[in-house]
Amino acid sequence: MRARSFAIAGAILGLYGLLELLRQTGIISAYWAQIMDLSLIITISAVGLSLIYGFTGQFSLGHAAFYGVGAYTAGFVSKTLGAGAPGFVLALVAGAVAAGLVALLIGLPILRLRSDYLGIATLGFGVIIRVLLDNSHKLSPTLGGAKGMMGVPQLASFVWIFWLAVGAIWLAANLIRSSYGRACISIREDEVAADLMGVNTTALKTLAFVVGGALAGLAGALYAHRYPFLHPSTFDYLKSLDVLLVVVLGGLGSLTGTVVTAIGWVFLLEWLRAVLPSEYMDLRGVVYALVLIVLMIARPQGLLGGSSAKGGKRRATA
Amino acid sequence: MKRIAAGILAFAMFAVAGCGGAQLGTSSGTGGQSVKIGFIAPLTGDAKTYGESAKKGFDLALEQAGNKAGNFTVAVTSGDDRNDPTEGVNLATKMISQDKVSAIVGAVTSSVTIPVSEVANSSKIVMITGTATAAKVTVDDKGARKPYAFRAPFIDPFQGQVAAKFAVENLKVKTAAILYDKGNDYSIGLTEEFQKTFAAKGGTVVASLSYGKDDTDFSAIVTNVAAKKPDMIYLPDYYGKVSLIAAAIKAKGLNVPLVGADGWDSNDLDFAALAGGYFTNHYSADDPSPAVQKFVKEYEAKYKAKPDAFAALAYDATNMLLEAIKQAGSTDSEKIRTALQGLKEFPAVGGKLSFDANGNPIKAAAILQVQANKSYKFITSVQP
Amino acid sequence: MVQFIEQVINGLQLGFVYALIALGYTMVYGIIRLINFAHGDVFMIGAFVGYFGFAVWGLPWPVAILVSMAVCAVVGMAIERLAYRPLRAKGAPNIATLITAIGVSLFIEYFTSLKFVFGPNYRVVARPFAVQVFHLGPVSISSVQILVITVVLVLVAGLQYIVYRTKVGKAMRAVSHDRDAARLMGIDVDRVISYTFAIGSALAAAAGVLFALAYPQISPFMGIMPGLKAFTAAVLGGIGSIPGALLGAVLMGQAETLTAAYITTDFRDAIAFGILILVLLLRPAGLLGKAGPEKV
Amino acid sequence: MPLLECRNISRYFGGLRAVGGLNLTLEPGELVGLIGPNGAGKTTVFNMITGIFPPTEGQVLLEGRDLSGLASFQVTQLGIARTFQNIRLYKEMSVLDNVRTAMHAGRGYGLFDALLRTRRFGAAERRLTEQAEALLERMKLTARRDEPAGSLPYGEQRRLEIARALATSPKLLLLDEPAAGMNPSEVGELLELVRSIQRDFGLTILLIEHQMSLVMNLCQRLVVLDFGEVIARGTPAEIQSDARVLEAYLGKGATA
Repeated sequence: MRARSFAIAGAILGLYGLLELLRQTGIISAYWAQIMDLSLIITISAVGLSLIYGFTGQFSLGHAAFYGVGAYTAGFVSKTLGAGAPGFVLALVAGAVAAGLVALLIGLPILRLRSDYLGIATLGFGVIIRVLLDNSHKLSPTLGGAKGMMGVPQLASFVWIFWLAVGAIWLAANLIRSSYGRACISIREDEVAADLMGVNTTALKTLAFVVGGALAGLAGALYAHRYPFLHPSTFDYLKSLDVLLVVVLGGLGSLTGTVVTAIGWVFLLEWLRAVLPSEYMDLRGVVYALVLIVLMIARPQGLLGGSSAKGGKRRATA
Repeated sequence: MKRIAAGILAFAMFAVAGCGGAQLGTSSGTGGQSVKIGFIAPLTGDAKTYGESAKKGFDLALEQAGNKAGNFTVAVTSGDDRNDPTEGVNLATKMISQDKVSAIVGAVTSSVTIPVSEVANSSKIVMITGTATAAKVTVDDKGARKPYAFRAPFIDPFQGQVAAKFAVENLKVKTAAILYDKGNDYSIGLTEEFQKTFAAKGGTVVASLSYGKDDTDFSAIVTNVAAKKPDMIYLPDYYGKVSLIAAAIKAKGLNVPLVGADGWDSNDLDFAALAGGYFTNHYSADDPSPAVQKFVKEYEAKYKAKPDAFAALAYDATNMLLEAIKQAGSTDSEKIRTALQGLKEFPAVGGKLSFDANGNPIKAAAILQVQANKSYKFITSVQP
Repeated sequence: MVQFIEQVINGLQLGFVYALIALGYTMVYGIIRLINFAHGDVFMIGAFVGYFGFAVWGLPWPVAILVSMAVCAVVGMAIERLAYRPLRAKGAPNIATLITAIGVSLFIEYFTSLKFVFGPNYRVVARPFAVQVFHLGPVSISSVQILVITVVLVLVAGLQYIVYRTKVGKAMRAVSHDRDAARLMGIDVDRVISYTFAIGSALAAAAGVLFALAYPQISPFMGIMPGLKAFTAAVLGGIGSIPGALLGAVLMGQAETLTAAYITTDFRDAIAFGILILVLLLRPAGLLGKAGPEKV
Repeated sequence: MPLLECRNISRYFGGLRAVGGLNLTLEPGELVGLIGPNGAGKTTVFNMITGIFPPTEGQVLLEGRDLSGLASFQVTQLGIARTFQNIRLYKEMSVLDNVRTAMHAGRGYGLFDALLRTRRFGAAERRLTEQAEALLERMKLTARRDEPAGSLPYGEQRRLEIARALATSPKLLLLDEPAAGMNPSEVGELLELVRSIQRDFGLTILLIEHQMSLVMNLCQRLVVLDFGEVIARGTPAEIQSDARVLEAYLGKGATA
């Protein structure tokens, strides 16, 4: 067990070293470096939704709102404190904490709702956050409102993004492979039964929602320091569907699936940009929708997800 | 084991994707006598129609120039930003680092053009937008010029000032109501400036009401406006929304002059509802200047449709860039920048253009009146 | 006071359009417990077909409404048949069907915005009649408002007749009450569900045409917001309940118009969805709905 | 002190009375059967005791402590576990994880131990896994340890439900029709199993069952419900000869 952990850690360190080398030498261009960073940012956010929906079964259509709260909070903190590593770290923490707090405030009341109603309530929450971002300049002119926010120092380098993504995945994996994770999955499987087996379902649903929201907030905070302009449209409720699609495609209850799909998804879109003639660009949306429908009808458990029970094959005494 | 395999697959995919892209990147380079230009516009998504118009203007300008800028053959790489700031950054980064463009024309909307200008400016690549009117396209957060960012349209504040001046001096109105989109920086920018200038000239804004980008029912705010009995209504928004609001105003039986901005300039405007309304624009198709006549005639011949403001401005932006490359005689971005900044009285559709210290054009605004027969009548020209 | 009455009439016009959309949501939810996300897009198709009817093919507007209703009835049945029924046959979980519905919604939006379908542009709708403004004392009311309110009342009366006086209606009520029992009684459940989609979609189509007449501009993405707000109205009134949908829609119309008129327009959508979340939390069964305990 | 005391509990669903004025006392170590025709309100009694649908009137006390106002998971943590008439396992989870999940309340580590994989986490997880494996061994499910619960045959699913309930370390075990759908030989095995777990875990058991052979052989005492009310109490022998019970069953033509 221990040997395997070291092997994985070594492999990740090696991968980082290789990628960093390729980036520094320019073999990976600034463009692909940017896409790589974006894919990792999306991964962090998708891992958050995977915890909320994939593992705990709480259907959320408002994930982009947490992403936005994280981005704006971090941007505000960073802009106020000015460039510098301490300010940056503080901004990242603030972004994650703010999104987590919002998740707590909204989650406590609405997580009582079941499946489809919860989806609609979170969608409504997403619309509300979008409207608030549009009017955010009334709170502080720094936030810019509908005019958008610029001037956030671009401090999120690859070393930050890579290791924070690894850290987020590691924490999520640890959470899932613990009694907390099993309790979350039991809620997804049968909430009433979980309750009757002594699982405090409200607390665990809220936990998953807060951790998932905080991860989205962290992703947003990184985005704010990697992309020079924040605009409410980036955090529109329709963007929540993108993350949902990643989690569903990756397979509900499969963390590996989520990570692979998130990275693959971002690269696939860029690849399509290169190969698809512009007159067929319009078809992208149609294909996207068809993939979702056909997938749901043919393989509701997701493209890569099998039965999540396969996790039981591992000894938990890692 | 399966999980480990999947994990390795993920990382492998990641690395391969990165390197695969890298190969593409190194293979592209600049040829001897050619110059690469990037074009960024929303070709899909909610701003698609603006992007398509801009692309038509861009294409026409290149075609007229025979795909040449001076002695250089122009190679174009264009991309769709879906009106998404994230995509805009990705695209600009791609064009600069991968395609090695010398300059970028675009983007179309301000929310994408601002981040694109940030990327272009920090990479020292010239960028000129045809249509983005937000002040922060060419200046940074603290108001300092981004030296590599230029634009062809006048900025939001100017149009707002002109409209207010025209309303007070020519229409002789005393009170005005404003309806604007609270989620649209263009609409907000115009509103703020109109309000300021209108008040400074002795007018009173009796109502300033906002709506959202998805709103279609304006009966409530129009009823409120009607109760205030304004002498005129200012509608600083794009043609889609303006058409709906004008229809609601008409249904309410409210009969006062409507005034707007260049966003009205489109074939899809509701001419019946807006007939008699005035708006500020970059040019008038009736203008006898050769630049305007050449543009309008050839545009109609090529696309079998009348040009709108997006097409005209993208056309101007492209022409100015081509001229700057020609004068610079180089594909070096720094030299192009110097040449562009130094352009004097360039004969464009929008008038004889020069750039001010902030990369904004110094030009006059035309006031046009909407006619029921789907055309515009030139009323007057207002100098800055 | 005069202004207030006019605002209430504005709200009625909006609320009545929402009501027609909300009825479709509530009927479908009542019968298969699905939030049919694509319903707002059927409404959009209805608006386009109606527009083609009176503006392009030159039909009289009442005929255009009927044609649009017929087309959308078929569209609604097709959506149910192709996308939802396979999932139902598999016994897929609720959420899988909901995600499919989101997919169908996106598909319709992107597909219809292709150039050879409706195209991405806004279209300005030229009304087939001149708008007249009537003055009842100091209060002004437009012919469009009268038209919308009248047509909606007629259609709701028709629906009431179908649901309570016809065989199809009885079967619908039976399936909605207990699907398995209805099947045992020899009711062809799939066919009844199909009819429900047809009727709901036809009403949405009528709403679409009226919407296009009242707010004369149509585009492939026009269905999203009215759809969500009508859904909110259905939840507010008590989803599954037809009178509830009407009540909820009228209240939504008033809430939206009156906040826009007297409080703020900045937070219009936020207020609509704030209401939704509050209703879900405080009275999930809605104003006229009945709550039932979950079977353990 | 009795282990469980139901004092005059009633439950209404929208004006309809499911159970009315039920009194029930269980002494530690008892094995009591709750029988009655379909729809008599037996499962409702379980639901009231476990707090899913708290009694509309009356109180439930566990070892003298009033359970009113407690959530189901709290009731479970105080020592009441149950199985379900229509099996409610976590179908996608492995057999082992089904059992380990029920030990969540006694996991012995906190969130940060889990997130950071502390030493305490490792030790506690090892302990949980060993305990769960012991339970599986006891229920003859060891061979199925890593299979998804949903793939098990019916009889094994029933046994897994009992294993899962035992994993919550209950004092009182509520079994809701554990023999439903079993063949006679399986019922015989179940009878032995229930007896042995009662003895080994020192449990008090309340059992709903339709299989009369099981009830009569297993229970020391029976309570008969009809239309939400107790119509008879007594030893199996007394109940078998009770006229009202016969009428309740035979009068309705239900199978006994």
